[in-house]
Amino acid sequence: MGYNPDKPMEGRITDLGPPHYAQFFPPVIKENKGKWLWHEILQPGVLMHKSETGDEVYTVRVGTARLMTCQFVREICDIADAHCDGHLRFTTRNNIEFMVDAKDKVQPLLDDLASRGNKFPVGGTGAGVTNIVHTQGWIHCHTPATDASGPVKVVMDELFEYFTSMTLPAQVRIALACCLNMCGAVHASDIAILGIHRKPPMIDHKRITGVCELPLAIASCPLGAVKPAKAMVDGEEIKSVSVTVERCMFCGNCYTMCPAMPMADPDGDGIAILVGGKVSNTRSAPKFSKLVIPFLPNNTPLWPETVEAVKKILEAYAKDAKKYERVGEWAERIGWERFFEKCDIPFTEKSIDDYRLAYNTWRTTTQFKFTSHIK
Amino acid sequence: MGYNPDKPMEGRITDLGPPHYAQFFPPVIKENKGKWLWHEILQPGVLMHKSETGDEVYTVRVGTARLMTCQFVREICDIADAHCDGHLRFTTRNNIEFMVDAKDKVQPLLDDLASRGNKFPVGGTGAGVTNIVHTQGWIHCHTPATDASGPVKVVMDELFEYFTSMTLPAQVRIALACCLNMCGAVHASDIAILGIHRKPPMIDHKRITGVCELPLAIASCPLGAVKPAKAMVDGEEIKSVSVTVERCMFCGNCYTMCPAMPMADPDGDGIAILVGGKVSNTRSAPKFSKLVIPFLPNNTPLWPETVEAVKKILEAYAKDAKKYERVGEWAERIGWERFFEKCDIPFTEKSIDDYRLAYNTWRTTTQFKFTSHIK
Amino acid sequence: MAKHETPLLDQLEGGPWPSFVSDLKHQAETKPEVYDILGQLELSYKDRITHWKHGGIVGVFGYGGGIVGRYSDVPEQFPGVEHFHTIRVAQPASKYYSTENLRKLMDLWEKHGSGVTNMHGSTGDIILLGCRTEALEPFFWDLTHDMGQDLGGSGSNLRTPECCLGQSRCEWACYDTQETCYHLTLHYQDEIHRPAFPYKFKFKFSGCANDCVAAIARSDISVIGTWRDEIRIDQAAVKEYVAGNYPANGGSHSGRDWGPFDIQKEVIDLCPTECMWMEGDELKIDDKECTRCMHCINVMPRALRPGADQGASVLVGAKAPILDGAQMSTLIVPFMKVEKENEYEELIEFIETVWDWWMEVGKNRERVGETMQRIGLNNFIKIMGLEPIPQMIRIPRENPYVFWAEEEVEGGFDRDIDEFRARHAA
Amino acid sequence: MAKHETPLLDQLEGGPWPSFVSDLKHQAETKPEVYDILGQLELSYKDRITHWKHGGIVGVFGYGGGIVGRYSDVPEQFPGVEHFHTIRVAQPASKYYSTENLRKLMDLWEKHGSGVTNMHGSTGDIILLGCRTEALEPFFWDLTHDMGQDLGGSGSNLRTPECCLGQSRCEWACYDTQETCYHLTLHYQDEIHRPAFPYKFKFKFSGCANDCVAAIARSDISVIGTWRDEIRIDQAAVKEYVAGNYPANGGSHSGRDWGPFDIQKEVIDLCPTECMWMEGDELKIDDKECTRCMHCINVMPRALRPGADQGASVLVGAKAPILDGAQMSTLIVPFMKVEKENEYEELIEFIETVWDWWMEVGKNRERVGETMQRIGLNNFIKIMGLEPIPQMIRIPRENPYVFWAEEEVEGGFDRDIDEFRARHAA
Amino acid sequence: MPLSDDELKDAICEKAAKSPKPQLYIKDFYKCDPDAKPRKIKNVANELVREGRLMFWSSGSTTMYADPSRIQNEEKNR
Ligand code: SRM
Ligand code: SRM
Ligand code: SRM
Ligand code: SRM
Ligand code: SF4
Ligand code: SF4
Ligand code: SF4
Ligand code: SF4
Ligand code: SF4
Ligand code: SF4
Ligand code: SF4
Ligand code: SF4
Repeated sequence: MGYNPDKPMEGRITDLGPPHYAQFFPPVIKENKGKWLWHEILQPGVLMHKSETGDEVYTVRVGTARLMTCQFVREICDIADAHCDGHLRFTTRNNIEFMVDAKDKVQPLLDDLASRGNKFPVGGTGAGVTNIVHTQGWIHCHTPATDASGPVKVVMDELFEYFTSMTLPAQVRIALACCLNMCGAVHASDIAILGIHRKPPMIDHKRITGVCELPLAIASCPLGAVKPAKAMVDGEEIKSVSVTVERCMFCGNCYTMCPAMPMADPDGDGIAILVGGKVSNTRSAPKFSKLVIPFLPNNTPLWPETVEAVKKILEAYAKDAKKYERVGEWAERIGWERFFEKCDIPFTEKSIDDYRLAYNTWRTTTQFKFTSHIK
Repeated sequence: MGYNPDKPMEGRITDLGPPHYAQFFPPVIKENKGKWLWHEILQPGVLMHKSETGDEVYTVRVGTARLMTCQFVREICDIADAHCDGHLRFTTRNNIEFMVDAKDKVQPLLDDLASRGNKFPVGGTGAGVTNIVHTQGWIHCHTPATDASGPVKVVMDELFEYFTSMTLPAQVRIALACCLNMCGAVHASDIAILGIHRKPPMIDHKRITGVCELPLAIASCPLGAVKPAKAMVDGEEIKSVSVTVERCMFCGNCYTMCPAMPMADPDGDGIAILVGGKVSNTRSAPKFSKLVIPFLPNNTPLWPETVEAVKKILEAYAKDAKKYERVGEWAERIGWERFFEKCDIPFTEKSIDDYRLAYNTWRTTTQFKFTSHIK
Repeated sequence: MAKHETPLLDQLEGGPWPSFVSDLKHQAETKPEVYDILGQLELSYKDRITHWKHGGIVGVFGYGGGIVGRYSDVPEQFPGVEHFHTIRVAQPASKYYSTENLRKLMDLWEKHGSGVTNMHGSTGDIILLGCRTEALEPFFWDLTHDMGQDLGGSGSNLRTPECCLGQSRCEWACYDTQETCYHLTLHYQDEIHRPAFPYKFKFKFSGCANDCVAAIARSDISVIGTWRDEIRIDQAAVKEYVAGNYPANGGSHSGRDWGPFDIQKEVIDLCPTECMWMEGDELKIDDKECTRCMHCINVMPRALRPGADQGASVLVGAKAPILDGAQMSTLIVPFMKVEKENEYEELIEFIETVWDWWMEVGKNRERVGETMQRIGLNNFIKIMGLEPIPQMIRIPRENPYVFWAEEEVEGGFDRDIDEFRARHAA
Repeated sequence: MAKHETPLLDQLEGGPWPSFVSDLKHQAETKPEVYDILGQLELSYKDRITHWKHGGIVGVFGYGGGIVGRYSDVPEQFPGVEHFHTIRVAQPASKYYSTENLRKLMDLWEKHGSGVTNMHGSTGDIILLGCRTEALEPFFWDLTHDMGQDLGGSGSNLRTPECCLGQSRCEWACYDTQETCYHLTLHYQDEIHRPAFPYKFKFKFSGCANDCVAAIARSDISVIGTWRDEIRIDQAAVKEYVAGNYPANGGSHSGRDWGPFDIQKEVIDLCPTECMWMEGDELKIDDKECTRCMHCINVMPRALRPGADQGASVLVGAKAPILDGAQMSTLIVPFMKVEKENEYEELIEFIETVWDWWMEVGKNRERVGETMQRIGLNNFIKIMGLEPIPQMIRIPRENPYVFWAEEEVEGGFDRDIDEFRARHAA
Repeated sequence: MPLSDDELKDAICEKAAKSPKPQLYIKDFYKCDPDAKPRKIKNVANELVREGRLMFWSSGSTTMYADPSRIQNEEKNR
């Protein structure tokens, strides 16, 4: 049996929801849920959790590209079958976790993983760089200003040693989003790679009537840059819209609401770098990321400028920050003027807020440092 | 000769500006300007400054009501003539400073001051309460929601021991303004006493035509609560305005612009208490004061509720804060929830910002303390 | 579908990090349409621009969420990706799998779709990338009938809820994030599958303030574990840490020589509330000043544990920047018991109070955090039937612009100007 | 004018703080109109409301500032205060007086006015409270002719500038606040006396970051002293402090027993930049990390002094809350030499650049800080002809909403949709 | 008086058929019965989808309802 297009409603099942998680627990997890006492990271990528029952679970964390094929998932399953009684999990940052219930099962697992080329890097724990939370990019989305999988690959290639080691002052969370929608946590990451548009939308007058509701397109613009307008299409006057380009801040919301307003452009699009966000409530409150490099070009396929920028920030931080200090905590301690200097990032007016609530970001104290910015 | 109303322009002099300050310097100041090395507060209200020339100047600081008569100023002059070679100064907070150039001249000066009743209290230095910066109130202004001189007198009477001693964790700057215009530094004071209106303006349709430009009155309202309207005056329809009372936040700007919109009211008006502001850039950046008690009545002539509120806050602070910690620094360290508890101030929704930029004041972290507020 | 030249993408096959290009190429050997994925992506790399059209109507019958429509803008060149819709399959809470389940799902996806996935999407779903319109219903049939699984959310729906792994493998979880997530996901199947709201709505559940699922930054309702009694201290273990016998921060920093462990510098001085101190070799905590930030517990996991009277803080309103700027969630209920015993009654009541109001007053495409901003926190608190408490704010207001209601003011707002003028000449 | 009963005010004659009521009563004995001041104030205390009318047009010929008109709304009861205008007399910089000067002024004021003053107004002027309209010109004549003094500012004028006492009696002043204040006051007499601006404009000058004239909170242009070399340390004096021989903070805390001085706790740990430490018994400062907050210098005035290469930071835009909320001044020029030698050329140029722009684009009743907010800091920086530097901001922007100018973007903004569609099917 | 389910269904269908906008947000249907709670409107609209009298349209981020004859159909536009 299967779907019968002639009787679509017959035998239809809906609203099942996800399967109950517990059926997928490895036995050691099932038996010790809620009983864990403490944990230790034995080596980069290998965690041990101790239960009050005396049980131990050893977790091996493995980086992935997130974009993966059925073939690849089957290979993961092969590994889990061979070592983990057919169980595994994915983390909230797209790593795989293979769990075993005894220490002596760890090394065979690690050896197996290592034997498979660059497919299963072990790491991503503790004071290092873990996987980059990211989005679709050119592989699937309609609004990206950059690719996702490609930049992630080249950045992780470059930062690989930080994935497989724990030498940083604290965990560093990198995220990438391919447009201002920021699917993910770019707005609250230690280092964020953000696709940005820099050209206002075009208007496809020929298509707009069919695909767009003009009032929605007009209302979509937070700055009121989209206005009703007339246009000539094939000699006929039609209702359309126009964009006041000086008011456009390239947010892309008009395109989201109206397919006849495409924005993407090979030269206009590129990457901005934001830093200093965090999510956890440890020590300091969660923080938003701050824009420090306004634009880097989409130099495919290796995005060298982006790779270099991320690396430079990471290494300046690694060198200078105190133990436990997240990137944002470090920048605040040393002062943002010093941050720009230490990271060797030219300061531009683009880092000065001019959106709503901007006054709150101005410096209303005499406290500042004499950096190279003061001539 | 003098002013001749028949020839007003004859012999007229303008734009002289203030006299040059240096002519009023006591000799020891004149000779040592720019040469001072260090200072010490010898006792509350008595400062000694040491010059690199070896000279010393002894300053005796005396509190005043600020509102003072010619008679009173002459009495000050008598003292300065007797002890200070005919020189004196006023501070930026309305205290008088008598300066002498030798230590042995201090005690006779202090004795003289003490002999004059409660007129010349010595103090206001160091970690204490100095004079209250304040405004006109009912003695002169047209927009006050409370008096100035009266509340200052009763609060200073109550806090007098803190004026004449240096027992607080840090300096505590109190300010009073009789309306939201905040003439002074209420918006940046450790403790601020603020006159507030709570009734929307009345509209004097009979007068409005003559005294008001309606467009200005309408434009004056930051919330757009003032609208054009018609009114009947003596059977005739005239152009006037109306106020949407639900939108009014009692800022008084309409009355500033239009005398036909009086706001003051015996029951509506009263006092709000704000705390935690500071001006100096020491340790932490300057801070705005925060509203913690939204309303206390104008119970003339002794404003007992206001006096009690200020004293309670001051004493909770005195008891709990660390050395050097200003009121706002203390509140931030212990957390505002704890501040309300320690000061025994009921928390009301009025302390929750709902003006522009308000989101910035919301608590966007899981960090909080379990105080009595959590039931 | 034939192979395309991919000189640009080929450069992404080297390097130590797993290569999605190599993986796709491998899959293409058995699923030739994947050559067109590679081909179109190569074209994007050449043109430096996306080649996908704006999404549109596709879905399975009766569902308003779970599928995102996608078409190629160069379908002639790459017919294999002409239709390339994504399917969001609801993931099991915290993403544990049996290989059996995963293999079955992969078989199904190879059968109906492109054979390419994201494990997982940013919201947490299993993302199946690339399906033709006509294959959607058959896939859905098999997913429900053969696997007993279902789609997740998209559009103006409740989105698939997500949680940290919580008690399943973490010693710090203050409530059962998985069970809560599962329960609410099932409870709100209708809201997940059928648009009910002015805009998207997200739940995320973290077991403690470390917030491993980034709830405070990414979810309209963020439920984050905490406790209200005392941090449990094992003083013997404290001594071991001080002696350097246990690695600080569970070994997180072991890759670098940071010198010997210094409890004063690494724990006490970094406590944001300054509520810790040593008394001899005993660590003391003034728990009533502690804001449960987790730092000390993170650093000394064998010595310190969250208190035993556990629950969660509930925060509301996080979102990405579109339109008016990003928001973190705001603390609304400092402490709530989150328990299966009463079927999460309190939490459900809270959620539905939010929804009932937001469905009514939220504007189209206005996230709940933006609606909160628009009406003000005070009004939101009133709507929620809560008392205003200082825990909801970071600082009291800095402006004097208080709105007073007429009934709060003696004598009300109405006054007689003539009477006033009798006492005050104009 | 006769005495009035003042039972309410009489209650303000006790207590240790000087009583303005007693003082007024005393003055009334020789200036009977002061009885009416007391009388009307008593009525206000009874009615709990002001009895002054909205101010009105009064002034001296050719001046648009310096006088604030005021009339009683109960003139029949209190004819002595029927007219009760204030006169703002420009104070000498930092308010030093000779008794000769003060006595003369008092004589003049008793002759022409009520005999009541504020020493001083919140902006810094000598405030003479209560003058009849017809006495204004005669008073002004005498003030200018007999005393060589002048009025201060009011209205949409430059307001009377004000300064801390600076080098005259303070060891920390990094420039001559008095001379600067005096010079600019004379330089801008026209702006002080004749309305030139959309709204009021204030200058205040503090010699260091302690900001004893509250410039950063109260002035449209705040000039605050600082230095750019190293804090001058006298290590011998440091030792005296450590030994407890010199009182901490110049004796400010001597009224309470805070225990022995602890340089670590009281100085080093409170330094906001953590740039201080002890090396043996020497105090070390990493001056390039110091933000010159003054704390350490305040605490150890005999050991530490500001650096020798001195100047000022210039900040712009402070104001009280009307209308859109209070503002502190924003750092615009981190360091400027402020010197009489070149007649304050740099500062004057700065001021006039601000004015030229603000007089053009500022709306009526819009303070310069509000105009800055309206056009954005970036535009303001451009208008000032300055380079954007991170010292101007507290934090970089948290939103991604950058405005790009067409010329910054390769290929500009104009694109051809048909060409686009040729490569991207709709 | 709130409308009955059937009355509400008809009101919603009529709105979907006649509104100048071919595709509507759920909120646009609220006016069909001002007395009904939003959830009720939603449930009825979804019922109409099941009955085939309305269809969903989604951009991925936002979902709308439309009369099947008026819906913007990418498949057909191609
Ligand atoms: C597996 C995972 C949860 C899951 O459900 O999948 C997880 C697991 C653990 N986290 Fe986490 N965290 C996980 C995502 C996160 C996130 C979310 C994110 O990054 O998107 C955060 C918030 C990030 C942020 O603040 O920006 C997060 C902030 C923390 C922290 C706080 C660190 C800090 O000082 O700010 C800790 C405590 C620590 O590491 O000391 C922590 C600690 C832990 C512990 C030690 C908890 C435990 O006792 O088992 C786990 C191993 C830590 C490690 O990897 O070093 N976990 N953790 C996630 C692994 C992601 C990955 O594959 O790399
Ligand atoms: C006389 C006066 C300047 C003047 O031109 O008149 C002055 C004089 C001194 N101030 Fe001040 N300050 C004066 C108003 C201010 C103000 C302005 C105000 O209060 O409106 C402030 C900013 C207040 C604020 O931050 O809210 C101010 C913040 C300071 C500070 C910073 C303290 C802090 O930690 O925040 C110091 C340093 C200290 O006291 O350690 C200071 C230090 C000093 C020193 C020690 C400077 C010196 O070396 O001579 C002077 C004596 C201090 C004392 O009274 O204990 N002065 N001082 C003002 C006296 C006002 C009065 O009569 O009470
Ligand atoms: C697939 C996914 C990215 C990914 O590669 O993982 C995704 C993809 C899209 N997101 Fe997202 N969002 C995805 C998680 C998120 C997240 C993260 C999260 O949920 O934790 C966010 C930030 C959190 C939040 O909700 O604020 C997010 C914030 C947005 C926004 C901005 C919303 C805002 O209020 O600021 C949009 C724009 C919109 O709704 O119009 C958006 C819109 C979109 C659309 C539907 C594009 C659009 O303009 O309509 C994308 C469809 C891409 C495609 O071709 O499939 N997506 N989106 C994620 C969903 C997968 C899943 O179900 O697991
Ligand atoms: C006399 C004085 C108060 C005092 O008792 O000392 C005063 C009195 C008035 N101020 Fe003020 N202001 C006085 C210093 C201030 C200060 C303090 C300062 O200059 O350092 C401020 C806060 C700083 C600032 O400028 O922002 C101040 C902020 C205001 C405001 C609010 C301005 C704003 O932008 O927020 C107004 C309202 C207005 O301009 O419409 C105002 C308006 C007024 C008016 C003219 C009333 C009005 O609505 O038109 C008051 C006249 C009272 C009267 O009857 O004489 N006054 N005013 C001060 C001037 C004396 C002097 O020249 O020395
Ligand atoms: S971030 Fe933008 S471009 Fe990337 S997947 Fe999300 S919506 Fe699409
Ligand atoms: S991109 Fe954003 S700012 Fe620009 S026109 Fe479109 S909606 Fe408006
Ligand atoms: S604060 Fe208000 S009432 Fe008081 S003097 Fe200033 S303007 Fe007048
Ligand atoms: S008091 Fe303020 S808010 Fe109220 S009507 Fe007048 S201007 Fe508007
Ligand atoms: S959020 Fe807390 S409970 Fe959940 S996995 Fe992270 S550390 Fe553990
Ligand atoms: S949890 Fe945080 S606040 Fe509480 S004691 Fe530990 S470090 Fe301090
Ligand atoms: S501001 Fe600085 S220089 Fe001026 S008096 Fe105060 S401490 Fe001295
Ligand atoms: S002036 Fe302030 S920042 Fe500089 S060393 Fe002293 S305490 Fe530290």
